[in-house]
Amino acid sequence: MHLSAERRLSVAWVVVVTITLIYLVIDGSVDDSDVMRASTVASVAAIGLALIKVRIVMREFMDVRYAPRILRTVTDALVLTMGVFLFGTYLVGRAIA
Amino acid sequence: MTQERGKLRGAKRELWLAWYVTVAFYGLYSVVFFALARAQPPGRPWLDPGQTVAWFADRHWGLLIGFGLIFVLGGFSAVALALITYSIRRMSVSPAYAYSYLILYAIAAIPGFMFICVAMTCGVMRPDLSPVTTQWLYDLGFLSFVGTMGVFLVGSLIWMVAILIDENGVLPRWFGYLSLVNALTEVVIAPSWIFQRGVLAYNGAIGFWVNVPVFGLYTVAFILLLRDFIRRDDLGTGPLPMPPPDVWGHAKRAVEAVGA
Amino acid sequence: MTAVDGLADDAAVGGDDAARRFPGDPDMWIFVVVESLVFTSYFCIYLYARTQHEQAFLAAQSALTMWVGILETILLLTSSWAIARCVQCTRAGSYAAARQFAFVTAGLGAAFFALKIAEWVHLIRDGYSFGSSDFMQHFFFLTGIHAAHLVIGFVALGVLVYELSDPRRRSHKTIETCSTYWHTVDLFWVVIFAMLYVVR
Amino acid sequence: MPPGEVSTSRVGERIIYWTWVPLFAIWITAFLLFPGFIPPVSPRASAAEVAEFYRQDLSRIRYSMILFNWFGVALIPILMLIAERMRGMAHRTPVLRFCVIGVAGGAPIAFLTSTVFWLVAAFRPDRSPDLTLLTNDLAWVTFTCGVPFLIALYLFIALAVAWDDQPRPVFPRWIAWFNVVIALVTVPAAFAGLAKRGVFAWDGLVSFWVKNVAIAVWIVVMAWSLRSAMARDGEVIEAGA
Repeated sequence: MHLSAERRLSVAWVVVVTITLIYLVIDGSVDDSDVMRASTVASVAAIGLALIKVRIVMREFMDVRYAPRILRTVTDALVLTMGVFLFGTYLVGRAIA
Repeated sequence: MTQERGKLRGAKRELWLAWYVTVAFYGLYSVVFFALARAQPPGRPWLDPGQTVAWFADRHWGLLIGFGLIFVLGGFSAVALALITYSIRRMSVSPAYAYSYLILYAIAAIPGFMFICVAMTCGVMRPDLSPVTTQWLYDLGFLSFVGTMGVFLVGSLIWMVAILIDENGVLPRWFGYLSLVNALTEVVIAPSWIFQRGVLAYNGAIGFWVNVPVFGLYTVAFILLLRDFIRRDDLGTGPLPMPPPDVWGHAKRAVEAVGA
Repeated sequence: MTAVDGLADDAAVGGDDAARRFPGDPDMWIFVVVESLVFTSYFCIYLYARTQHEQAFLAAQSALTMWVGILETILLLTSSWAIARCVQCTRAGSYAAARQFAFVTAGLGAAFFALKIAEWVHLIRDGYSFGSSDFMQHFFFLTGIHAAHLVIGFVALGVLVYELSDPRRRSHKTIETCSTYWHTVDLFWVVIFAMLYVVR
Repeated sequence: MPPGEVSTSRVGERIIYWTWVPLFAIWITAFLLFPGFIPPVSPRASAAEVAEFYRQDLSRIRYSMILFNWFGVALIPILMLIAERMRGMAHRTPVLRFCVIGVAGGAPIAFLTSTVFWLVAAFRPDRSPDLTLLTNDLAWVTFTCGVPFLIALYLFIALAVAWDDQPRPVFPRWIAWFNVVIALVTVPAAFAGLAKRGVFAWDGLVSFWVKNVAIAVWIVVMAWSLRSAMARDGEVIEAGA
């Protein structure tokens, strides 16, 4: 299927907004009524979804998709680096807490 | 042609001297603050008055000799400044940018490093001051040193705009954007005026351990770029004969080399 | 102007890397990468602090309202979409439409900012402030430094509209660079939102 | 321009130039007027003694420091005359001139800061002696050790003169060596914090008398050589016109 650039942008928007709304589901599923509870699953999911959105924004909104290979590699490496550091800090922090 | 180039090299002695003095100055500054005076990484902002007295006593000679050296050589901070001012004058922008930069940093030297040297010299000279007063000197020293923010904020932005609108190719545009990163660290340091502990305090994980490496990276970058600029400069007024180092060009070639 | 001043479509270029080009000023991406790493370090420091004081962070975090964060995120994501449309219209030569999308972007950004300020005021009225807890310190710091980036984003939008306004200017490169900056502000918010509102 | 007439630019420079004479007189007067200079207040004095100092001769302390506060920074226009002469030097870049401009403000303003501390100490002589001692220390350390801009200024001028490679240099060659000597004798003052007694203490022979006499000698010598440098510039301009 070949989408026009304009259409493709709108689809990307729908996807990132939908991911944002998933946060409401995560939020609702973790807590007991009003009391907030710690949850590794919720935290890891939150960070993961954020990074997926970051990549979509870069690829689709920022036109990295059409950019030379070097920029695609660098931005993907950036998202990967962010992921490694964020998950790493969170998991190591929990392990030694 | 070779002869011409040789002549130019001799003609650049002022620039090269300024560059080497800049390197020596930043080196000396780091040695004094980190090794001799041990005033960096900064002391803990939450020390009680008695502990600040002990802090001064612990560093007695280091502070006096280290800051004595700064009192002798601190004025050479103007050399880096002069070189940067020259680089901005070499751009196709209004001289107002160059002179703004020069004046901002020239006057900033007083609160930026004179205050800490004076306050800490006084603190060391009078171990029998009331501890509360010693703590006041400790606060004045560190807060003035860390908290002279506006100069680096506005100065970085002035330099950034000059680089981004310059058409002579004096400095690469990526360094202009890096100046924005540096300017934003001066926003990040503002909470160190508010918090005596925590990540945002002037010795905190963000206030010091993120900010100072960013500033260090920025400083190393501009020192290397100034060297490259001096090499390329033809001491003329128009565009430089060669473009500034293109970061993506290098990266691209590197990637292609790996791919081949 | 030629129609293919803009970016080549995937199908059109295929594997030919040379036919591809950077969106905007290639050097702008240095800012994106370095500033992202700086933000990553802020996030790591925050995440580590919260794992060490989990209960205190959770207690303080409960003062935030989830739907406000969601709404703010959607506002910024939509502003990103609008400025991407602005760039597409610029490439297509529809400058009037591009300008309209730029104003939509500015409006959505302003709405985000207004909501953010209202949220701050609300929290401060309820007794939460920069110094009230470790979590709030991180919250006000991260949202504050993001707001500083947003304010610079309005400057970038100003440059963009200035370029679009005059037929003698209209540098596509400058317009794309400004849009890249705006998207970066959006990117940082996407992660900040997950960090402050969702992470448990 | 008709022959014999002088441009406003040169008239303006002459006005600035001749300010050095009244300024020098004012500086000497203020120096003699301040009771804390002859003899200098000792770093060994106790808080009570220092507090007592600010209770006596209060008027002389205040008026001498007001004079210094007013006219100390008047050195800046004269330094700018030197910076302007540097345009005529055989340099390829303005870097050395920017160096001089970069420290020309710092040198007098460091001194201005110390007059502020002295005036604060004198503002409430009945303040707790500890605070008066602290303010007095801040004034003296700023005044004595606050020489980095002066030292750099001397050396920048020295280098600029030494590198002025032309048959008729703007300043005579020996001015370079003179500035190096002045810089060297000023260096010990920077370390005044190390000694509370002896020649290196802030009231000592080296840190106080040598450094301050050096400043006075420097002003007289530079003013004298500036005069011929300005005359030379005038000839060059007229020859070029």
